[in-house]
Amino acid sequence: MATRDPERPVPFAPAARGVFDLALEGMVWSGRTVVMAGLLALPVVLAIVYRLVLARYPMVRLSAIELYGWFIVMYYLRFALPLMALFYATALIADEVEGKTLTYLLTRPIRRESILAGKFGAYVVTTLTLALPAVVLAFFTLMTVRGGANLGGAVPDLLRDLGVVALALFAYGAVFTLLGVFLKRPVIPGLLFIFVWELFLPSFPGYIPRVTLTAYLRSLVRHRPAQEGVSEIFAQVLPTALCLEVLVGAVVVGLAASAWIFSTREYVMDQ
Amino acid sequence: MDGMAETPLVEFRDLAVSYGPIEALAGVSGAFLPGPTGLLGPNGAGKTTLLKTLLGFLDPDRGMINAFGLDPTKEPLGVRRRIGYMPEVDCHLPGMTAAAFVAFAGELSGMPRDEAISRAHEVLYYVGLGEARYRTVDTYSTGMKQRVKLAQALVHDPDLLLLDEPTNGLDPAGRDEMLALIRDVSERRQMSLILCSHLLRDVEQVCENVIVFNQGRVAASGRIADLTGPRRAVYDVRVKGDATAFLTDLKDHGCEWREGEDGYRVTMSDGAGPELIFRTAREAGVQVRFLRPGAETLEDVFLRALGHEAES
Amino acid sequence: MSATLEFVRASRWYGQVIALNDVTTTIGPGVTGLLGPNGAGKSTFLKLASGQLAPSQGEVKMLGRAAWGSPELFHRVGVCPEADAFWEQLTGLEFVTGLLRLTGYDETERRQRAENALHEVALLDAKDRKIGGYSKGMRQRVKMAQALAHDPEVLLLDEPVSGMDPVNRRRMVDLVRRLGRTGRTVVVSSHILHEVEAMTRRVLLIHNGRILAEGDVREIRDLMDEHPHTVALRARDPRALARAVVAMPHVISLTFGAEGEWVTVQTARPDDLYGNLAEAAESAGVSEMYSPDENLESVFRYLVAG
Amino acid sequence: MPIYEQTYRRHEARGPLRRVRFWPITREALRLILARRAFLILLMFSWLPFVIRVIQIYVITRFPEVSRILPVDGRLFGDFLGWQALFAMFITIFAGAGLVAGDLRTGAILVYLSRPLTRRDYVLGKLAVLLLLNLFITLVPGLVLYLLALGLAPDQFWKWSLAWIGPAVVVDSLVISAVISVIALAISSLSRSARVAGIGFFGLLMGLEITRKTLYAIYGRPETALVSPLGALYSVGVALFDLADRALTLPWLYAAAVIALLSAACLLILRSRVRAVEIVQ
Repeated sequence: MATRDPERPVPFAPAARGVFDLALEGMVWSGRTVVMAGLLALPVVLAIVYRLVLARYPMVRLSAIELYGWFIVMYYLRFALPLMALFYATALIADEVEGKTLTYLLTRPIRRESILAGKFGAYVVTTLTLALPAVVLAFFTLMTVRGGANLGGAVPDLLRDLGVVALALFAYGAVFTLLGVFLKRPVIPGLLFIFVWELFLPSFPGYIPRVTLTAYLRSLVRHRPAQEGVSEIFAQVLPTALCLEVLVGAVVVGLAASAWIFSTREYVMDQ
Repeated sequence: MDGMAETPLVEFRDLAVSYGPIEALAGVSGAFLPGPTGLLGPNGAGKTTLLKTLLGFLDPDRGMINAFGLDPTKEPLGVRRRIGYMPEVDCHLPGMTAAAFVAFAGELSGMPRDEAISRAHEVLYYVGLGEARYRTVDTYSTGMKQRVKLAQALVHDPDLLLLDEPTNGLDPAGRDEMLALIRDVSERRQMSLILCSHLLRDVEQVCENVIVFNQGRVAASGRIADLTGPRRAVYDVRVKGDATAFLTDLKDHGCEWREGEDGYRVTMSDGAGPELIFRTAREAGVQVRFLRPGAETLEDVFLRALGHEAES
Repeated sequence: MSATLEFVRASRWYGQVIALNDVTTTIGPGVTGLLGPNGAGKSTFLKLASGQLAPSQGEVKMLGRAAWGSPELFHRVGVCPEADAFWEQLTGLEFVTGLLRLTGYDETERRQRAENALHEVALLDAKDRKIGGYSKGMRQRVKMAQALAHDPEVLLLDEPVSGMDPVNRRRMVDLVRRLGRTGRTVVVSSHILHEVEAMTRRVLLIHNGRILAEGDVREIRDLMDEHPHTVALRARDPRALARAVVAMPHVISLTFGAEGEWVTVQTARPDDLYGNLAEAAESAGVSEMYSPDENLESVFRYLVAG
Repeated sequence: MPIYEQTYRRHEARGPLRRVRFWPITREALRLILARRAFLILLMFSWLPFVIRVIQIYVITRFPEVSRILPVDGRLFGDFLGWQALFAMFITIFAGAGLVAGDLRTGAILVYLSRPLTRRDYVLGKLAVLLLLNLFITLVPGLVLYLLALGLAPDQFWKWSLAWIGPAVVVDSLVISAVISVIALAISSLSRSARVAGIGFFGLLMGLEITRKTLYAIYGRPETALVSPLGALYSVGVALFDLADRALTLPWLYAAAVIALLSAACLLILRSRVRAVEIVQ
């Protein structure tokens, strides 16, 4: 490592890496991660039940591939990933403020951007190591049903889904990081965002779905599970290029805004 | 408070209480007589555990405890009704004004609402928070929060007050006023209390009897006067001017000295009186500004009882 | 005495509450005691000095650079916050090495420095235990360890000994005095007067966000001496004592206590009274003498009353 | 030495302990939560569906033929209460996440438990807060809607065959309010941070709800509703108002059993978590 230069703050990368390790330690081994792992593993359990029961109760209305598609769109993209992002990302800074441990980081020779970067890095690593294996497990559990003839063909689907899952975690992560840095009590607004904004608006006609992340994420995935009622009629599919542009844009803008707010805000931790 | 044998308010014999694997109290016995009693010991010595067992929060592993003749594990409500508890932790309810909070505490103690409200105002005036009683407790300074905690312990006029580190985090002015308040509650209002603290001077200023705890055992107990009776004449001295010559002269005269809480603690050589101090001061050219016969303070009792370097 | 820390007409308010009001002072090497009741502005003063807050008005300079917005200062500044807050699942060693990493040290040097710091605060044997299991005194000491592990020139300590029992308090007082003697600039805030007096002579009295008095404690006490003092004395022969005292020029009044042993004297020039009281005290057998106006607490209360 | 007036008298009244010991807890908590503007806004929005339904009933009375498309019968109330359940979740989380978690974190629980109060009083007091708030957005609008319907459209409503709707509204509202309140309180007691409790509550309820939908999508059997508390709640609604939702039409006894089991589990959690001393393992 370069020798320490007392005239300038510690360079961005090593500082972020230091915050990353500290944050990862606290984030991964907390009891909450067990809860989140449970949340992500639920589809795998259902997939296993589906396989076992299939032998004795074959009249199922969803084939294995359809069920897998249902999980990706209905479970992961619209529920588990946003909730996990809300759970971790709003707390990146809020936990340190509430626990009054932020002072230790603010009194180190590092720029505040590297604190946020280190924390967001820890968020990404934690959530990816939890989410990706769950999706892969669900995929293989379902795809190996009835001799797995079509397994080879479906793998590109899996890779695409893993990409979209990662993108979703980044996008929702950036949005909720911003929410966590901006609002004192980000949870209720976050829940309203997930269970009202992202749940209902994507099924509206016209341009309205474009203000939600779900519409873009859903368009990137090739699965089109049967949705009930009205949302069936208006489900739009947006061009892939546009979706990638918007999602990556959301990540960049979200993180930049969070970094700016975090760097200029004073944290008064009264006694 | 004459010395005739009064029935103790609280009695405990061979009491052992543990939190999971940690044995907080390892068989302690003792009693709290009416009037003020000190409960002394370093942080984590088991003082708070005893208070919480008394309130029926913890079930003892073995041994007996009773308050006002009731067993807290069997009749916690009966015991708690007659106890006012001032916990060590901040325990106000966010968003509530002091008046509303203290009245609420009164109601929780079984008082009818309007009686609780009028009592709350009366008690808040008594603890000196008269003007600030309509502000929310979050805006209070640490000193004022301590007084609100005392008020919520007093509002239902208990027979026994449990004060857990009442002067914690207070500045000198705040500490003196809180201790004056506690002395007033105990002397003028005839309310018995247990003052649980690790600050020695506080206990000295309020209580006659003390029980010293350490690592879950009773290290010493009895009247403070007996525990700290002076063996050799000891004086607390403060001088104005350069004290080094004065101190070395004292050593030559066979006295020992060490740095005390406020000034030097001089242990006189046998037979020597305070005149030696004045004479040595005059010869060393310093002014004696403060002289007080310092009985062995509780700190000495404390250290001796704990075997000196107890890691706390 | 080069100024390590400089406040130039610095003020700070939160909404309408003025926390620090037009403060100008300079602090150099050695230990400086920051003294004031709770809520007087001590914490705000330290937060401005450590760049955690920007002044609403005026300037706060640390080592020649604006404190706010210059993170590089923390290579040379160590801060011990007041809150009892930790990452409970880390061990003492992990806590200090983790923070040293954010100060730019590499693996080996981090571990070495962390162990030295833990040794300095007598926590080396507890280095592998989780902070969650530490006692109050040990937590306060590991907080000090992270502040001094990178050998900073400046140390800002916010109530380092509050809530500690005598054994730990004395250990911390000695540590601060040792740090002060090595030429570092140490600012210690506290509301417990005799602790600060034990650590240093140089004191900054702060109240309602303003600097009330500044300088050597004795200077402040001498300032006190220009004002009338009442002195209470208990003597074997109070009448003899009274006869001697009455002859002194600046005695204003003299009263006898109810039980007869006590004599209370009020004097315009306390220095004179104490100066030539020694013979009379010796012959009259004075065994107790105190004056409510005599300790730092009274200095404080007197100046605060204003 | 500060001088204190002699107003402080020893308070002699030692009346018997009031029977209803928990009420002050409820009253004060309500007073505090209703003082928060954001909460009042949320409460206002929760009454939006009520306004829509009133318009619907009014339109039907003016243009009777409309009632063929939008019939005014049990289904109107069933759907209405279904929507209110979602609002109830947000209201409950806003008010309830910190109800117990906050006390456990700040140690304020000592204020309660050092008093002549049992842990049961404490739980009842806190539960009543959520129950009343939820009933305010389910039972109250539901009954008002029913009376309004009777008043505005007596010809269609004043029929013996529709007389069961009133009691059905009461039962459904009580079930929704009670279940959501007790689950939220139990989850609030499981954590020391209101944030975690809030997210945990939604994660659990919505997660199980999606599981139910998945299982139904696969097996098409209504019994799958028993997997999710919300599913059980909706099934009760479907049964009471015979709504046309095949995924949730199952004998109401099963749903009632699941709900009873769930509530008992929550009360057990509360009993073990609400204590004055943190048992440190």
